[in-house]
Amino acid sequence: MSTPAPAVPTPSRNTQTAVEQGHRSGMRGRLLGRQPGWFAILWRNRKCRIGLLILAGFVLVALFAPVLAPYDPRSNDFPTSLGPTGDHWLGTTVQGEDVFSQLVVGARTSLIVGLAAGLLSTLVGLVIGLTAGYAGGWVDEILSFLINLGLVVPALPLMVTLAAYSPVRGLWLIIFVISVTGWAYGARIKRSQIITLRTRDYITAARFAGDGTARIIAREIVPNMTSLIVVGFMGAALAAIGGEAGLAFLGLGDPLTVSWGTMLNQASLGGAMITGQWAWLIAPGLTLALLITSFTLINFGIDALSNPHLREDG
Amino acid sequence: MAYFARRFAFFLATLWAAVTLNFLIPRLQPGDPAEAIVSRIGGKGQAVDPAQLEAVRTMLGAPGGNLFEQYVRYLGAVFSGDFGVSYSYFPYSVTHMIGEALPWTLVLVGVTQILSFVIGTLLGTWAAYRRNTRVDSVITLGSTFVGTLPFFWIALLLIYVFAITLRWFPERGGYGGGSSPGWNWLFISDAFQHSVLPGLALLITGPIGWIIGMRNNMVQSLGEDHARLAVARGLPERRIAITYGARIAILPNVTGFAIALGSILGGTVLVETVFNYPGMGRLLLESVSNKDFPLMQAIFLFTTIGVLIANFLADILYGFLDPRVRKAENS
Amino acid sequence: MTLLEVDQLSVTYTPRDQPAVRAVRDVSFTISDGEFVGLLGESGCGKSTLGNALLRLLSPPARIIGGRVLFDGADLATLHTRQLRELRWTNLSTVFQSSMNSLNPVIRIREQFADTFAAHRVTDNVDTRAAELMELVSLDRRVLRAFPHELSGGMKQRVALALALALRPKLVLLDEPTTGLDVVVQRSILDRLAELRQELGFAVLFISHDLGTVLQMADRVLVMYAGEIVENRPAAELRSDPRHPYTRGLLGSYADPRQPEVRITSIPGRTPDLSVSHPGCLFAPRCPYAEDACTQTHPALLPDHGGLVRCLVAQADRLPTTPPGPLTGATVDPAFVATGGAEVASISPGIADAAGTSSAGAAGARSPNAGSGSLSAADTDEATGAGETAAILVVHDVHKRYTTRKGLRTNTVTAISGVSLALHRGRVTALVGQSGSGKTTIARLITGIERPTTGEVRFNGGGDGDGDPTRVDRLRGRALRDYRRHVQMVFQDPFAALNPTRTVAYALSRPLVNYGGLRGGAARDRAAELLESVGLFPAGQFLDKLPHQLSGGQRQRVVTARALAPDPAVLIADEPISMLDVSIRAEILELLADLVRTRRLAMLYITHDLLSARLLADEVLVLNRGELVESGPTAEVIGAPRNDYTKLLLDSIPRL
Amino acid sequence: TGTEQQSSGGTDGRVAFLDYGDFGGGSNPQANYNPYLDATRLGATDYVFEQLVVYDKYACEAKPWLATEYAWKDPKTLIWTLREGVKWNDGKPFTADDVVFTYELLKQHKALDNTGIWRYLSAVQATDAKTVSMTFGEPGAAAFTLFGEIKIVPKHVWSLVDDPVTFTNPEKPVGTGPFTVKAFNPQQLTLGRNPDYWQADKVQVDELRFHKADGGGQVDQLKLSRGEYDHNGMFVPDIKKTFVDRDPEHNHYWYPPGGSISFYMNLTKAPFNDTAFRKALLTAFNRQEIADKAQLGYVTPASQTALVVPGQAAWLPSDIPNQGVMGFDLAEADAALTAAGYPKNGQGKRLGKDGRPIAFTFRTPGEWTDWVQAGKIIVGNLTDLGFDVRQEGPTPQTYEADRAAGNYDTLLGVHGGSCNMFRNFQEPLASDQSAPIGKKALSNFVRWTDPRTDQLIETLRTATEESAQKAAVADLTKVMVDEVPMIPLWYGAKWFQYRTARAVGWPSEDNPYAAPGDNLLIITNLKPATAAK
Ligand SMILES: Nc1ncnc2c1ncn2[C@@H]1O[C@H](COP(=O)(O)OP(=O)(O)OP(=O)(O)O)[C@@H](O)[C@H]1O
Ligand SMILES: Nc1ncnc2c1ncn2[C@@H]1O[C@H](COP(=O)(O)OP(=O)(O)OP(=O)(O)O)[C@@H](O)[C@H]1O
Ligand SMILES: [Mg+2]
Ligand SMILES: [Mg+2]
Repeated sequence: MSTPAPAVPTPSRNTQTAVEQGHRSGMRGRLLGRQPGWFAILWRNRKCRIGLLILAGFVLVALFAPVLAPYDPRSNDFPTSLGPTGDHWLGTTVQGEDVFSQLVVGARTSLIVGLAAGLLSTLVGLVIGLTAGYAGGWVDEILSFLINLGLVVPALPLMVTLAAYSPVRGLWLIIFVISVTGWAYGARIKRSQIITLRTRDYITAARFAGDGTARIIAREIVPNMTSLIVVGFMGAALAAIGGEAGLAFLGLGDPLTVSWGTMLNQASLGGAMITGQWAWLIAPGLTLALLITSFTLINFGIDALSNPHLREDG
Repeated sequence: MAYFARRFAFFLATLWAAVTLNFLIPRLQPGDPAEAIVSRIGGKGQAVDPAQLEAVRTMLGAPGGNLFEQYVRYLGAVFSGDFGVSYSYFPYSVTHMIGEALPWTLVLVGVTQILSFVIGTLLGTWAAYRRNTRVDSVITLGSTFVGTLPFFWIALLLIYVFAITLRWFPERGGYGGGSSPGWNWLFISDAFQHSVLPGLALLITGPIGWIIGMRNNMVQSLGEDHARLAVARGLPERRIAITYGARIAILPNVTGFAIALGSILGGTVLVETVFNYPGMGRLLLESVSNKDFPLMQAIFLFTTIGVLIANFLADILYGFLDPRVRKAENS
Repeated sequence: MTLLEVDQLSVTYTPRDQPAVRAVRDVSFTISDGEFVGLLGESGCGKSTLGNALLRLLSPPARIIGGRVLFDGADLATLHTRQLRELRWTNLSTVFQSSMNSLNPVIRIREQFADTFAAHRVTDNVDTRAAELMELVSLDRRVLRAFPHELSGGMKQRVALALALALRPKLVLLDEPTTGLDVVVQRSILDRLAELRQELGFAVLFISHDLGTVLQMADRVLVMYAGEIVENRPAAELRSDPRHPYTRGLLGSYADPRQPEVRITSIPGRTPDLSVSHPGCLFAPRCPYAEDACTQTHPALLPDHGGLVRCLVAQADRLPTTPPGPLTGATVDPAFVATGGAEVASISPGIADAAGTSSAGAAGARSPNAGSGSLSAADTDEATGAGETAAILVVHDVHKRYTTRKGLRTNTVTAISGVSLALHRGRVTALVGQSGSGKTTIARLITGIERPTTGEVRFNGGGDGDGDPTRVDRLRGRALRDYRRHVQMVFQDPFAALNPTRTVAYALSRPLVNYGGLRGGAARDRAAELLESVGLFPAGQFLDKLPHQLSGGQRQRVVTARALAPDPAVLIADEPISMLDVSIRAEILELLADLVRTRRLAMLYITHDLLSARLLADEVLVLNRGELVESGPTAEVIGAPRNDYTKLLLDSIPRL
Repeated sequence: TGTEQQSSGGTDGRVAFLDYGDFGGGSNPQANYNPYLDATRLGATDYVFEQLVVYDKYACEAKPWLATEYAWKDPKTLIWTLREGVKWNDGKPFTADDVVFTYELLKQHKALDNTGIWRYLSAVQATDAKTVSMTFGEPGAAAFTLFGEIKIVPKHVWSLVDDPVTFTNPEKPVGTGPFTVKAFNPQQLTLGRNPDYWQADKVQVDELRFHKADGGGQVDQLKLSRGEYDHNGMFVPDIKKTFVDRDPEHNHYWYPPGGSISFYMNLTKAPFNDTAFRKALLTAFNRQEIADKAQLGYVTPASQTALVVPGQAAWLPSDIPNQGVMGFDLAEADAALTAAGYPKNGQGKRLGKDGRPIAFTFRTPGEWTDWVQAGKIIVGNLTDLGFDVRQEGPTPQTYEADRAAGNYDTLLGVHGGSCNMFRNFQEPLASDQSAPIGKKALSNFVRWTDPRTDQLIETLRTATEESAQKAAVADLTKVMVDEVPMIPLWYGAKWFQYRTARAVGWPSEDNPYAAPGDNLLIITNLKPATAAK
């Protein structure tokens, strides 16, 4: 059973490390069932492993985008509407920008959107779900109503409408809009989870031990929802990445940002189909699919962490 | 009964919230509807003539009175189906425009949604029935991969391949210029031809969610004791798969399906945009890019109400389908 | 004639993430036509797995790795699916462990019968036939029109039983068919089962860990331990002359509370890890009679004293003989006591822990409250003595009504009406009653989780002990927190009462930090002391463990330690042993008794298990539908019940 | 492609039909032939209704149309002589009553008066059946282009309409024009030749088919490049490759310049309030690169004079070099800035008069990608000069609101380009079009307030003689060059693609008889391709 060891145990701290290690492996074991470390489980699942590798690739590309991109993605010093050439692997845009550089830098945008919107909507969902589930009573009634409202309000039209009402168009707007439309599902799941957790004896016991509500939520409840939160985060991030691309494709994105969605939008407007610039049109779509696929694949593993039914599926 | 009463109360409350939000959002927005209309009428870059502005404002019956009075008037108007005049289709009313776009969306998206659900449920059932076999892997993995392809991108490719290169189907629009909308065979076949590609685009990605959901639910319910007992009782495999697996597994999908059906009203912005399909989605996007607030609001309200009604009906249906629900609600 | 023959059957679980578990090992036995065979064993010993293997219902990762199952001469393992399907239910039917989930929730009961008939081409009219079956299990035929969720647990279980008998099978496999049901309901179903068997004459394999029931109902008993059959013997002989040390241990942990003398013991240690191979006897580490050979040689199941037993010592006839009549105090196998097992009735402060380490087992410190016949007098003495000291907590004429909203209508449930009781320091008051009688509600009222609709809960122990009593029913916020410094609760389910993500040290330090003002190291030291005081030592070994690394008994002790951390004056223990195996129960009971004595706690012991009430309590209150129907000193109430309801409760206990 | 021969089979050797591009009305067009509802009417109104004069918007020349002549009786009175023999397409004769009715209609329904002609007019009367006189409150010549091109509607139809503002005129709109509405569905609008048209002989096309476009998306570009349109007016990326090269013999385009797109500085803020500073920036922008890169080479750099050259070159004063188009010379700009008191510091930062580095923002609507691209070049140039410039891309609404209220440092704006010289200068420069910061300015967004400019504009407004107008315009161009209220960078292009496979006679660079959009002029000049050969 491979438990990822805490970084570099120094000999002098050996005993303590051992304890810590035991403790952590316990934590992980719990979190994921009676299992070896979470990473090991994810890694052993073949789908998930592939997903992790792809994602790692994207993260690296995004991190080193400035180094990897051969040119400034917005520099339009090149001949326009080129097909793939040695200098421009995926050709140039109608404005003479290097498509490959845009693709590389676009990875950054997608990951940032995924991360930020995922975090934001997870956070909002968590706070609202937790409050509703824990407080109960009329607070719950109101928040549940909000959650249900958030669930029935159609997301894309709302995104489009919100994007239209806002005075500025930027990546953060997109992130905001996606979070606003994406929190409800997570909130509902977290609410129902917390409702089952709330009535657990150990929560009542914590109250008998004199702990306050905030502490109970933070220390007793949230740690038990970790896998739920992670799955929720992945789902939200995935939706956000797709959402950003869709909005950008509709022309509701931030044209100053290079993203795969804006690339597709511009490829579509810029006549990539007529000029036969296949690479320009296909590349952003495929990379987008690949990134989303990686998330989906990882989700298989994460689902398996919390749902033993899925674990046997290989 | 209590269950339905509760659902109905929720329905009314949400409806009210949606209508009110719709009232408030544009009012938080700076700017003057009359000005928006004038700048639409006059075209871009034209300096606005104050006299014209005033005339339009009078014509629109620009909002007067305090917020509450406006609100009451607005509620009255909404419930009598009067959403005002569309800026981008002036002088046509919002209701008229929605009436034009709705049938297209209803047919295209409605049919594909239902088909997606049916196909997805069948495939999901099949995968669960043959779980952990090759059929299962092909269905699950295949749909996972296809499901991640960007939707609009598939649409673009479809256009390129089938409309532009092969010229099998028209590349865009809901019908051709030659036919005239109506209940004649020419028009219907024309409209059908036009709907093939957008329908296909929707059908490629549509069933995925249902497949995965159905499969996982069913694997779960087949693992439960009552299904195992059914095996012990010597029931035929098929009967178990249907009554003890699919019959239960489909329940959680019903609400999702209802929401999907309800959101038909909003159209599918991306596909309709790519295919220039004259439905609600494109109307919405257009109203957005033209800042046609009355139209935008109305479409949004429509969509929300659609989902709400569908949701409400689904809840009721669910109450019949799943005897456990009413009980659960009560406790 | 032999109906079922199991020959060297072995089942292994090979989960992806864990080592393979050999859950059933080389099991062989037979069942004859019409025979009632009981299968007894602690939780996790492989009973259900064996049952599923017989039904060919194992699903991955479980797999039969050896052996045969012959039913009526046909090898179940090699039958074709179609043949198997025909054999199922017409010959071999079952009732599962969990009544909650064994019926399809979305179709009516009638359909489930119709299903079964259709599958086996029974041409009778479904309604008539199903109605007959309903009558058979004493259910109204209207039940047929219901959905499963509209039925109570007992009704569902009856339906399951009726379903099992629908095709008049030759063998019915009952896997703990009444677990989770109320004692009274349990009794009635089992009685009905016995009658039906008389009428219909089917054979039964009855799986249970409830020793009393198995002994009462079965013709022959199989005792299972760690996947093996360790003893196979007619029921009567098993009771009078148990040959396997494990069987003896089990018998020692059970007693009939109506007996004038009651004693129980626990089996120390834990069941072995089935994923590693053990060379010797699997029970050897826990066995008081273990010899050197036992750790080397794996015993075979061999004839012995008219049955079969898997024990080297027994086979060599070196077992100490024990007086007959194992179910009274006098018959407790002294061996267990000697090795540090707890003999609860004669309280010893030492508690056997997992490692089998024993503490200063100063036996003989007589319990004031339970046990042998001579105790009834002592009981009364103590009771009167305690009666003179002022009650520390008084519940006076409390009513509790719950209002449930059903949409627009409201519904009122009276959970408690007119209950009064008093708790005294150093005394245990047992609150018994069937499920739903309001026991937990009283606990919640006392601890301030809920407020009574009318009535008072007064607490006299705040501050220095004198001054005005605290009105518990009016406390909120901080005051409630302060109150709980004095009144703590031991939760019913040790698995639910500890946060799976928090260490023992954390759980224990919270009350210390909050009530004791201790910080960091000091809190940790104190936590360690508490652990040792509940018999978990060395404490350092437990402090940093997470709940899942502890056994049920260990968890229960941690929970108890936590409740003791603020040094409370009153302890409310809500069914603290209901989830535990019989062998652990004794251990916990002893701990509780010891605490009451050493700390002069006032304790309210809530249970539906009269045996434990008999062992622990000075006084018993019987609750029925929210009303106290009988109360008095333990021996009197249990020994000579006056109220019908109390009698019913007592009658539900198998008479041996 | 070999499609040239087949389809000129119209009657009498006319072109049977031509395929045109979009016909307006949004994505789901509704029948709307109200010629005054500019944004939502369908393109057909251009061909159904006519006006008194038709401007050639390229050379800014008025051509007599429904009126054969016009004459200023005095600076405040204009007499129109109407054409004889003109009939409405329902057979009724066109008379002076119709003209008067039309102008009165706009007077009563201000909402329809898009160009605000009743700001100038005081009365319109019919002197007889063929003569109409217009009187003005003040000399009216400056507004001629506005009221001369009002579409005339039939009194016998429109007088029966309840509310002309919401009248969509959906059934067989009655007009005097060369075409009538033949069929309409939201995908296609078909116009048929009006055989009774007063100059029917000049209309050589039997049918015009307008096709609903997807707003310049891929499919339309593709159809264009496949030769499926005889004429279209949309943005096409890389037009040479995607259109012309596909059929060089027939595929052509001509993108004449429209209004100027200029660098607007908020003149109420330092350092933009310093003329020397602004002048120094004249050579700071690489206009050619903007034209070539951001605008794909479809446009030309703009003249500092605010006139559209070469079309309006006749209005230029003779002493302006290179028609007022400024070069790009960073060194010169740098020197001029330093001389004006804005030196660079050690780190290469340009310092203001207060000694601190100059930092400001530059805005374009974020959705207008070509402007955003141009903005990049502009910001690059300014950065090279040591300015600290931040580019922002708000929504068009915010951009417009901030521009009107003066809440900006610098941004891009459009002005001029019309045939009305008065408006070309009045709108961006007159102080009555301005407003204090925070209040909405009508069109003088840079807030240029200069008595001399106001006076020149006034002169232009009231001048009836062309020479006087020219003098005033010349002086105004001097203001532009010397005082630099704004810096024009490039001309917006008017998109115009055409094919000569079926019809010839399209306006082009060689034969610029009309600007794109002068539909009546173009349709009366088209000839069948075969006949021309
Ligand atoms: N799916 C599984 N994977 C791995 N091990 C399992 C699985 N199911 C059961 N086991 C193991 O098999 C052993 C026997 O389990 P089984 O359910 O047969 O016990 P039991 O005697 O019926 O217990 P109980 O009285 O609690 O029902 C246990 O040790 C258990 O841990
Ligand atoms: N929160 C509540 N709302 C409504 N009714 C309740 C609530 N809590 C308890 N009841 C009802 O009060 C009665 C007594 O319940 P309680 O939990 O006290 O029984 P109990 O004796 O502890 O039963 P068990 O042995 O099953 O734990 C039951 O009928 C129950 O349905
Ligand atoms: Mg079991
Ligand atoms: Mg209880």
